[in-house]
Amino acid sequence: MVIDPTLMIGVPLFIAFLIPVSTFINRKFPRYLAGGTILFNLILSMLLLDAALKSPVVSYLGGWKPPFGIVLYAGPLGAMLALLISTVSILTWIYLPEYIEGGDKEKFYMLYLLLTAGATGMVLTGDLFNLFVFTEITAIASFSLLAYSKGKDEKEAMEATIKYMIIGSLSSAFFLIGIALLYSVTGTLNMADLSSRIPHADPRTVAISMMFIITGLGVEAEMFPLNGWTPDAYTGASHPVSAVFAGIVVKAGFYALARVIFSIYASSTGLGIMLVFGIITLIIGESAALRQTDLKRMLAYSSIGQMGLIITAFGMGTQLSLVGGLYALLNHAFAKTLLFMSAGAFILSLGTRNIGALDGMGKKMPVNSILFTIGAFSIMGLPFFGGFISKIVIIYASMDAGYMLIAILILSASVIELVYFLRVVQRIWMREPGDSEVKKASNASIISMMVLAAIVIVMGIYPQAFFRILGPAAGELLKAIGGA
Amino acid sequence: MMFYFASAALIAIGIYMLMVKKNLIKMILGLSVIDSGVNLLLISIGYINGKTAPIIQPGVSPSNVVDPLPQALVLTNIVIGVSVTALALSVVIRVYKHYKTLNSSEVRDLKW
Amino acid sequence: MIKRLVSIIILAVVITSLFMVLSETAPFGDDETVVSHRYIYKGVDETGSANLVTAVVLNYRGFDTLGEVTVLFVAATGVGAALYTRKHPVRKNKVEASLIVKTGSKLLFPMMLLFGAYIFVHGHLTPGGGFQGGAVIATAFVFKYISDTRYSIDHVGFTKMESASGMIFAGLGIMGLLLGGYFLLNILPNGTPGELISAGILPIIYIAIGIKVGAELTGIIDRMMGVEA
Amino acid sequence: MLEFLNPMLRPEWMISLLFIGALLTYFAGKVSSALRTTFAIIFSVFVAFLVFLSGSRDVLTYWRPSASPMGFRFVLSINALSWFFALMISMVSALTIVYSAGFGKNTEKDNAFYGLNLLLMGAMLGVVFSGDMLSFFIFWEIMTLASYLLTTLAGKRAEKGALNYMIISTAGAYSILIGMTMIYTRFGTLEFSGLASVMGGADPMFLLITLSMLGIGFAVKAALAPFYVWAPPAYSEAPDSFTPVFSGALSKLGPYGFTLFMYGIVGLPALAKMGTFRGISDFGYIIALLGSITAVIATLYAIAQDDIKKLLAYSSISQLGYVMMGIGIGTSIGVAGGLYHALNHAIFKTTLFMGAGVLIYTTGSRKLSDMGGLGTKMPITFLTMLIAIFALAGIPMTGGFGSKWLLYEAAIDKKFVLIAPLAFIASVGAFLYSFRILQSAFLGQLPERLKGAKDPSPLITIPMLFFAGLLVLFGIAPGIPLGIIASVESYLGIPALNVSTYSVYLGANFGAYNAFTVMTVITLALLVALALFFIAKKSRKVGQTDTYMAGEVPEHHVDLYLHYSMNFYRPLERIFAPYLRNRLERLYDAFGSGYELISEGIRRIYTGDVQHYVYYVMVFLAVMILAGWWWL
Repeated sequence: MVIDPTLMIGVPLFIAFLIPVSTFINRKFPRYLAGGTILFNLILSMLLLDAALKSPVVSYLGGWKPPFGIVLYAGPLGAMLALLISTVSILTWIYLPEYIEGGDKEKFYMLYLLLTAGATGMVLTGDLFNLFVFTEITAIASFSLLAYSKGKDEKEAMEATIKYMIIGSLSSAFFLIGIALLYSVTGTLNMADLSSRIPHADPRTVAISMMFIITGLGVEAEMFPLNGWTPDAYTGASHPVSAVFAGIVVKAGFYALARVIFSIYASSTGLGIMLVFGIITLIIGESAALRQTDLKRMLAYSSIGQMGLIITAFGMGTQLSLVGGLYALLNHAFAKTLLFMSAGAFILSLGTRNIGALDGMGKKMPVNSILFTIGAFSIMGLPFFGGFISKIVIIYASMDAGYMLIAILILSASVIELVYFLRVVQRIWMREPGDSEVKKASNASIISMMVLAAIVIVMGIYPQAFFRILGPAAGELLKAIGGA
Repeated sequence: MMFYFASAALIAIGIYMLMVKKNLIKMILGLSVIDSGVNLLLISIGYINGKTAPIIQPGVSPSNVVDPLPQALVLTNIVIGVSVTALALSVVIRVYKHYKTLNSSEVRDLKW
Repeated sequence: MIKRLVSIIILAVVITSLFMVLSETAPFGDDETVVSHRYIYKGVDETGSANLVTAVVLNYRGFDTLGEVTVLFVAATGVGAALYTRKHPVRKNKVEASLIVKTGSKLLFPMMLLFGAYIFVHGHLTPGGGFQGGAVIATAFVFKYISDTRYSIDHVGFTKMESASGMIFAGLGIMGLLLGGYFLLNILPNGTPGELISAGILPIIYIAIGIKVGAELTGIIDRMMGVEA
Repeated sequence: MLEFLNPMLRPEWMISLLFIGALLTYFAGKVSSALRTTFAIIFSVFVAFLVFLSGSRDVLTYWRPSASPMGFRFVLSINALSWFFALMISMVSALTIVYSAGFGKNTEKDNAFYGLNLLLMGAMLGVVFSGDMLSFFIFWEIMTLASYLLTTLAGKRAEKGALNYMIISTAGAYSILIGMTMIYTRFGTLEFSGLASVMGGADPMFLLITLSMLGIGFAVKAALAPFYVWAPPAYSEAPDSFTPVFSGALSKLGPYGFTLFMYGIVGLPALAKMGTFRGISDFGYIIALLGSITAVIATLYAIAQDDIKKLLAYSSISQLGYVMMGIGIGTSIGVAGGLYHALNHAIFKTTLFMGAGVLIYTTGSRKLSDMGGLGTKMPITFLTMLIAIFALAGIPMTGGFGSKWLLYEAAIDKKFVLIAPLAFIASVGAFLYSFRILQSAFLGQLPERLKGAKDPSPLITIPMLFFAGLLVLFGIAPGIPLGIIASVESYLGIPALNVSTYSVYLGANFGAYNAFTVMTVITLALLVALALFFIAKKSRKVGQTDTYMAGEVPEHHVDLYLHYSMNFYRPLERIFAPYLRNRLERLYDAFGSGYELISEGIRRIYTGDVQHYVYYVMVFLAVMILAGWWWL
């Protein structure tokens, strides 16, 4: 069996091109083609992770050695993220049939598959411009998925799409300007090559290019002043798309940002920016969520806050903080996907996003309510759930690195987070339900949510399994910056 | 040098359109203008004084051509720009259908 | 007014710094090629393509191009998704084109198709390539749309063509992986640079791209034409 | 005889038994409610028994997780201190589970109730058995989570209380986390045994900060002023069969934390380095002062309550204030008094909350003014609550007397002119409010609708009787608990109290206190009083309202209005009212709503206008570029 990271991108592209034709055979085909391909990716990424933990798997595109050709580099970190992406993708795939309405279904599955492939490419590529291309694939697929919504949500979906598109395209222009500046002083695009040439290049150009690239990628990573699109997009998107945004798009975007700062620039200034804006993002996000009455918007702000936490952890730039940050990243990807899914089930049966309508849902939709609660508890960082471990590690890492203020701010933000999540959870469980009939979520969607919940719980009670991967993964990022 | 200036100016004009113009179509045009500016920037970076297009044929020696890589990047970016513009315009059509306006500050059902 | 002032100040900061950085560190027209050095000096031998840009686009950085094709594909799909209406769109413009346009388009349509095909077939030899050729082909169909109010493309056929050409590109990549161990490896002989049949898989890819881009752009236009705004 | 249990007398066994039991119980409930309840009782009582058997022997267990990023090991240990608290906790938890089985409710929520109760018990044992700070913190968090979830089972009325409890506890837990990581980054170890040898050498400033950080977390659980605001609503709104554990066992973890860190780890000499006041450390003095202030404030609130659970909740806060006072003073007598009072409080407050649960179950109301005259109908409940109230008020013949006595002695011994009087005032107050329960619920006239009231099932009364018996036993033989406490003291490096079974020697200034003698004297005095009462009895039995209702049976609403429990201590309340207008709660509320206002402003950043977002991006970029230009 050839374990080649390119297959994780090439095969989905091939199948995506095949899907429009396959509809002529059978209407159901696109769904299963897409699902099968994602499953293939999932299996491949598992094998890839296994191989990458022993030694990085490198693939030269077209047989050209870097820096002349494009290279795909699957270290422990990239392989782990690829696995994360395929896992979230397949689970959302199981979940989604009843949550998308209207339109040509095959278009949805094509876009969905391409989004998965694009995000996988983002985490595996070793070439800066190729990163840009995959960022664009992911971004445009996200725009399209966002615009896919039909029916009564269409109005909001279109508004969200146009906002996201304008900000997203502006940011990608900045990303490209940054790449152009870097190319002008180094003459290369390969990441490893860039990092070896940057110390000899003009520091001012390098600094300015870094600012452009941070601005460009910070948009996808939901960094504070750049994340205006986030709440609108999450609110306007259909539920599976929100889940995919939180679980895949933002994670890949953030990874690109971290990769650029750590592996290319290896710059302490970059880390400082991440630290400062990460903590601001955290506090702004959590505070903005506090007063929300719209369930999905609340989750969106919470997502901003969590990304802030992850960015902060990365900004500290120690082995421990990276492990904590990656743990938070995994936890957030799974738990927030779970939350968006179960929130979607609530909203579908209630017909409104208003939190006030959730009264007593614990009695009407017990399973879904439990799943929502598990996700919420994990995000809050309560024991037995993944968030708890990540919080402890991050706090310890920040104290260890001497950032006591940061630790205090993170914990204060966690308390805010606790407040708004508990308000919802208590509403679900402690209020008396209304009279209206509710539609139960389908078995398939419940199963996929259960898998996510199980992952989150395993992360909480058996963290060693994850540390075994995260240790080398963090080491991979740190290698460039000099160990720390 | 002119080209650097022109590309910087194009980028500036595009961003200015985004920041000042409220019409969504003008904003998308702004994005297009930014894209052109970036493309010009890339091409100018690859330009080498007195050299010709990177197509090797009788009369053109390798020592006499400009850097082909930025041109390849521009090719990619043009396509990306086209895609974004097409998609954005079709979304704007739908936005207009629902909001009956193209004013960006009136398209704000989602806020806070 | 304050808004404009602020935006001008912000722009001044961004653009001045960009301009200064560029003119300081990469003076215009300076020879700064590092990686491209190899492309320029060995490109023709290694890829068999006389057009070095094509060599870079399709061979050295062919993966980017696959991504690029995907971007266009995603956008076309996205346009379709965004403009989806339950019943198939019916074109609304009832204004008849003038006789000159009608006649001219009838005359020019095959030539434009041919010219487009020429551009992408010769992509490895002359300036231009699949994207440009595809755009020209799409223009030909725009002509059709303008001249004939009832004209509509054959959607099924276009979809099939688009898919097949996309699969050819991705399939070539996978084939390279299976046969040579590298994705998008040039599995065909390079031939003599400068001839039409040369540069291995490059012409095949460009033909596929040309068809695909032509079909996709036409599809986008078709979608937009059919929208009631 | 019980040797076969020896391998199980290890902390990890007890905790995992409970955790597994929690799961089993929960899922057993899906099958049959009887099976579930049986499981819960078996697991909890068995583990309580194991704790009892294990004694204060030193047992250590290590577990070093592989691939952990921090490089630590988990330690569980049983030592004198942890055993003392574990005994208290397991006793209260196990018997409360037995007690709640007596109510025989059968709802879906009961599965969660028993499961969480076992989980909570395991977590509490985990906290006290922890031999390192990380497991301490993890168990601490599990404990908070489980108790929060148990509180939420009460439904909508507990909503606000539960939320506030969780928020403040979490803030407290995070404070502990910061203190813990500060210690770890300084000393590189989290194990208590290792820390005990190095913490003493740390500079006073560091000690002060870490101890304060940890202390905030413990103070929240101990409901010490100014962190007690969560306690009254949470204690009173939690399910009736959970409150005994909540107040009786869980709140003791606060004092445990203080004892452990102040004396077990930092140690008296190092505490003294931070500055002393009349021979005790400043830190301890502040704790003691806060404790005594808490005791007084909470007592004043308690006096004004008509809601029986709220009254007991404030009483809990007040009694915990006493405990903290003793532990803060930190002398041999002080710590002994504090720990002894903690034990007594665990027992009598559990009994009282159990009794309150029975009363609420019987009368269907939590208002004291809805009860009355139940003493004859429910003699066992009456008796047990009477004994508990005696203990609460510190009346001889019960354990409560001894512990309060020790606490007074400790305060007087050090001539604390502020603390000692506060303690006395609170004690008088305690007498007032406990009398209110007695009078309103058990004496007086029986309302018409409660004619059918009777004592509950033995599952309920046996735990209550057991606790009441313990209180009397401690009253006669204070040496039994104080002997254990003395060994705790010597474990902590504090001079151990000199005790024999019946008497306690308090040092040269105070001499000895012989409980048996006191008991005899008091019993004799009571007998004399009783004899006098019967000899001199001239009164005739009349209905309580006879005098002004002219013999008519009052109708219900009149009954309510004229109930003797309305405005029971009106004059007192009038005096204190100006000082008791919920100042602290209002401060917290103001902080909360202030922050809500801020966050309302913050979310307005996301205006929804895409142009504004473009501005944000551009401003960010411009600022970054300027900064980059400036740095280089």
